[in-house]
Amino acid sequence: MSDKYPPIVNGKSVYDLESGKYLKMWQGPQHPGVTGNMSLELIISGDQIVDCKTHVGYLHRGFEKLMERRRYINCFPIVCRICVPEPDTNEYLFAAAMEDLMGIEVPERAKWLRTLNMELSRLASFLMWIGGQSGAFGHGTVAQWALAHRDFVLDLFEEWTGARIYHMYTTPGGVRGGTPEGWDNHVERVLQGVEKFLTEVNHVMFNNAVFKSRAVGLGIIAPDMIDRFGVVGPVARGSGIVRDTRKDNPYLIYDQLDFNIETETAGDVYARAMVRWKEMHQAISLIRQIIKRMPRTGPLHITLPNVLHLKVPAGETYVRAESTRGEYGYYMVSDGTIYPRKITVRGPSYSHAMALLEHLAVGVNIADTHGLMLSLHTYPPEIER
Amino acid sequence: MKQLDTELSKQFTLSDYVEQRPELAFVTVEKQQLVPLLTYLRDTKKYTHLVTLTAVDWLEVNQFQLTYLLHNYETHTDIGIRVKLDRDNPVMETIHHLWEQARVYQRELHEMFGIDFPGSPGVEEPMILEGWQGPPVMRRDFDTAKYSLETYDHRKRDTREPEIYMKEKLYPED
Amino acid sequence: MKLKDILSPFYVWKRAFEKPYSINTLTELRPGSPTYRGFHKNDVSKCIGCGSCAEICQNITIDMVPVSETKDGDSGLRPRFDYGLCCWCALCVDICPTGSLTMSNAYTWVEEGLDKDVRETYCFTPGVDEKHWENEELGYHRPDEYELLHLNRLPMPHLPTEERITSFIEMVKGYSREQAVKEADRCIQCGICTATCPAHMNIPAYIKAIREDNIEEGLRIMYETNPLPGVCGRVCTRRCEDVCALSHRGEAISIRWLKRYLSDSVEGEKYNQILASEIKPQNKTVAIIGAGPGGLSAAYYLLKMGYSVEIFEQNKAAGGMLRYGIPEYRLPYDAMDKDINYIVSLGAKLHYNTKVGKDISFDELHARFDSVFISTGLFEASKLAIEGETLPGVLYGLNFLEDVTHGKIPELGKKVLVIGGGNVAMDAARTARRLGADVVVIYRRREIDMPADHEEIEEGYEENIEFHFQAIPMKIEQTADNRLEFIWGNAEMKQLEEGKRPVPVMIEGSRESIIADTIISAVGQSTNYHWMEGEAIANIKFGKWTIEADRWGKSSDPKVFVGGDIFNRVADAISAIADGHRSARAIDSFLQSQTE
Amino acid sequence: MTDIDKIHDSLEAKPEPADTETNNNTEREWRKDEKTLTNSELSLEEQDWFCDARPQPVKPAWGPIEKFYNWARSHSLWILAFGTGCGAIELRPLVTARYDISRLGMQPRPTPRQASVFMIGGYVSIKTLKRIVRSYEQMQGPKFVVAVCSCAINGGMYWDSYNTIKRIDHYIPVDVYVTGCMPRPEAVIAGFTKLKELIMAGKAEGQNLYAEKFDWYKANQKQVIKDWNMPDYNW
Repeated sequence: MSDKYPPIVNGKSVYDLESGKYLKMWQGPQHPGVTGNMSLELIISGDQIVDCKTHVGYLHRGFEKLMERRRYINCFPIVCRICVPEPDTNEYLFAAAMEDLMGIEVPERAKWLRTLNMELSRLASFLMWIGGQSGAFGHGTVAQWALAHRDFVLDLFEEWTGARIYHMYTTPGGVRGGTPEGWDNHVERVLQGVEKFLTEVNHVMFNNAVFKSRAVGLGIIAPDMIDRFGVVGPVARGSGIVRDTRKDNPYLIYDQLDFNIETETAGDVYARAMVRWKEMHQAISLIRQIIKRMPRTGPLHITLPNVLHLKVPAGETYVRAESTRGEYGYYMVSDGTIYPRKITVRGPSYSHAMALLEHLAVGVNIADTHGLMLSLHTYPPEIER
Repeated sequence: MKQLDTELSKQFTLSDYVEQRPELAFVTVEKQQLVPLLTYLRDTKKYTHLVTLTAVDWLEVNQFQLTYLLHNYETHTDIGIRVKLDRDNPVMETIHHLWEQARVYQRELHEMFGIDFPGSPGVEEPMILEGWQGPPVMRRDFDTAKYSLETYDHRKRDTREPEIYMKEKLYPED
Repeated sequence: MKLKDILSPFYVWKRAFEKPYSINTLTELRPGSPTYRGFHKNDVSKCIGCGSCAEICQNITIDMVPVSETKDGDSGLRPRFDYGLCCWCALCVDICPTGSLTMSNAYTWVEEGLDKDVRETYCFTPGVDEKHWENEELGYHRPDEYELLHLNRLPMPHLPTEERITSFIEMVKGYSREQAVKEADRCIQCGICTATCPAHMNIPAYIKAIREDNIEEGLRIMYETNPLPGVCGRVCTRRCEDVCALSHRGEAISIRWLKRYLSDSVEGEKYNQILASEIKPQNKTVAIIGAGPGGLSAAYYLLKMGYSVEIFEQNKAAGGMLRYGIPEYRLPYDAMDKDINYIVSLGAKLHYNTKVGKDISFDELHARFDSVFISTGLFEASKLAIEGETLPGVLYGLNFLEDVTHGKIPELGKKVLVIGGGNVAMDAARTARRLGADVVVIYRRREIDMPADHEEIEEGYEENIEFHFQAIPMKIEQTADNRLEFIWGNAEMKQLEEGKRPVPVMIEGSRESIIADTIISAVGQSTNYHWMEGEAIANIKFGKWTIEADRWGKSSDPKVFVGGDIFNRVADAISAIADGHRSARAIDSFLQSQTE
Repeated sequence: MTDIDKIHDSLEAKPEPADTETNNNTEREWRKDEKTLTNSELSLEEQDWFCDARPQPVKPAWGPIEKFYNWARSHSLWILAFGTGCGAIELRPLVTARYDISRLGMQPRPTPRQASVFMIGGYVSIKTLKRIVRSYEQMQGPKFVVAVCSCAINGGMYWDSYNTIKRIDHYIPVDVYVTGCMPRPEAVIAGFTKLKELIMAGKAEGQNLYAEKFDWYKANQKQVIKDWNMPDYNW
């Protein structure tokens, strides 16, 4: 066993491919198990991975560069494209960073709607994830259900915001409109469907001998690795770390909502999946709370100074929010002109997919790499932006 | 946060303290003192989480600003440490020994800004761009629109400014 | 491994008896939701081609292309969308100042791509190119609660009405710096106003200068096309505001007040320094007849071109109708003098109290100067042409205002009747009100037909001025107690000719009367050319009311140019200024051709 | 906006990319005939590993047979499961329960060897373009390309990005375009339906176009892919 792994010199594995003992294998970017576009350069010995290197950049569009030459209002349509399956966190954070620098307080009703938007989007993103996670372990049926339910959530978004994927709903200064009439009933119907689906997932996936035998004990993250690797969100909570931006640094109206931080202690793929499964229930509960309690009248939006030549006071700020993958943050620097000086997007996938995955993959069976990768819930477009 | 700044100022040369929000402050430190400061913050002050590491290009004063953003999970406060680098010779000490993910950030900064972090594993390897031959793209003197228009095939635009168009059409002689 | 874990997955079979998720037909499209951001629609009859959509679009999706059908206040351009660039963010819909741009809920557009460049195919002008979603009702419209533009102008502080009717202090207080910057910020910089302004002032540019708090630059921009900004900033008829893109859904930018703010923000002494430019002296002289806005404007630009200019004015001060026709509470003499003094300081030689034809002959001017610019203005009041017009106590608006300027305040009595609906009528009425009389305004047409400024009418109401509309004057009689009885007939509005404005027609047998102390008639002005005699006019062709001239003001005598109210028939200050500027350039090119 | 236009104006009409560069390698002189490729970017050793044949246009079979072929092709479109941009996010709903395009005889395939339809999902970065070219060339004929999203047509919202190409049809032939950002799954289905019609009519000849204008496509590809380290034709 011990001679299976190549020696490590200066933090790098040194292997001789000519020896015939190791094989280099690429997975992705064109690979059915890899979420989005990224690739893993695997060195395998037998069917075990001895070294892994993540390659990203297939989706690089240079958002941070593009935003430097766009007016603030024009950054608003572009930010949601940074993370395709969960765009609303980006929209909120961009708006929040701008509002923080300008010293603007958005109307109360807009805050509730923004929270609703974020939670609904979290739910959709989790459904997307469960589709991938189950598919990676061969449970295609669950993936079929999950994607269909996600589509029902997208229908809600379409009715509410006018688009399925890129909602462009949270604008700087507020939100872009109220909820349509009769929409609440549709939400409730979809939520009931998702709840039923989650029960089924529990039967079919979590209590499944195959899933258990593959996921339990796979990719264990010890609590001491959390800070060293900058692990956040459900991945950290799967290792028993009680942290959630929504509780720790409450934003919007999360301090008025009733929810607990969901954790598991095992730190493996199964535990992380369980955390997310619980968080889907949590999201459902939050959506119900918001719909029940949110104000139905009042302003939605405060008109900013003319957006065509809006200047944001010089300064820098960092705002964060909890996405499905964990802490998502925007670091915005303004130099007082109509263009942002620099906007840095701190996506949780960044540290998860690169440093952490490379570390965890070593020793894993090749067939389990996708399950492991999906349990970290990485979305490549937010890594490379 | 002010208290922390006062405390740190006893040991480190800090300047430009800005408290953006009660739980978020930014401060500039001398380049040589950065790693000791970060180590101190991480080990003594419980700023255990490296949120992000990024750079801002201040082309006008010929400086790069590196921002190390740290988070304290106990007090839930953030501190942003700014370091100014000379834009002509941007070299910075690596912090990959403090946080594992720092090497990825440093690799990205090396590629996007051309800032060097000697000793950081794999810092020289291209990360995002492939076969890029131009200058580091995130530098402000690289004009992406110009590059795009020159490199790729764009449909020729056919637009007019209302003001100029009306002048040409309605009162060309005035 | 537990047995449960092996059996549990078979739960999935339960689904076999449930309704499938799949949508029923794949070939029929589900419609997009009622607020779906689908393909664009444009109501071209509402669109004014302001280009705000193109301006806010980050993707250069929108090209402004010319169309054949245009209307007033319309640039003649329409947005053309390139669906190879669009991201359906709908910012263009949100910012559209007219609300003409919307989105349908259509979302399917498939093209085959092998044999053509689809980039051209995916370009279309909504509303012009016919598309199947043109009449789609549903789709994204800007929600009412959400607005990107500031539609309401900042209220301009006025003197309170009580104070106003007792004094001639300027009633408009003017914007402070904060207010002006805020008002300037509303501008979307489309530039439609520039084309509408007779002088084609670069309005967006000086509004931008205000926004950026660059007063000096703003002043320079204004002087490029208008040497009387302090005057125009107060009394301009501001047609620019009528076409302002923001006026379609809200209130126009206060362009006039912003201009006033700019000119008030700089002290008169600094003008020379700020507006300094290199002047190349020319060895030619120009005579200008009449120191009204037209003459002053021509003088300014000719002086800047290096010519020596002499102005002949029959009154004892410059300004023409600005001084003698507009009351002080609207245009204080200080503000006017600031503009005029700057022009004089450039070297204009003014001959006051000099009436051409009496004190100096036109022949002499024609012989002595290299060129002559005539801008005498409409100094004669039109007659009412009814019985009793010559009775004592019947005044003419123009003469009345002139007398007030000279300080000769006539005895008005308690009740004053003003006949007419133009700005002169309003000025006369409000001046009379300030002199303590009760004022009634009589006008032939309806209120909306009044040529006077809408604001002035409103302020007139505030000042308790009474209005009688659709009243056709019949005659004036002297009553037994030496007062005047004005008799009129009621009229109804009839559309006599298609496409023209309705005409008031007297209702048979109607007769109303009112008794007043003074009647001020302000039904129009005209001019005459009796002062022009001698050999010099041999080459000049006269029309019915005017001297015939081309659009540059050049008459049939190459040396003689005309401008101002006698030339353009619009008869407002800004048109006269524009004429002055235009003629100055024409004179320049004429004199240059003489030199060669 | 205006400064961009200035750049536009300053750029003269781009000349058509030149034909493939000729190989200066004298040792391999014998390779230089019309039917072979030079693979000049590869080392001599590697050149031996890869085939150097050019793609050849395929002639249609005898009338009714070809019609039958086309009918069969149009009813078994297998999509390459390669999400090249954000458009990929709508691929998943398409192939799962809600839209279930297996009812149209379509299904995702994990490898290019089994796929016949390549769905370009929006913007294409340079790094991905390299993989797209490779995957496309590896697909077995007859093969078709459907490009969805506005980014694939004219650059979309990344028109000024340094790292994305603006039009995909300069690099691989595209049979059907669907505009939208994102186009709804129904719109994508409409695109596939259109593709079916084209195949039935025998008009979806992108593969042959690629073979005919191979040098032009290759030159375009090499113009933007700066580190070309693969054979000229991967099959």
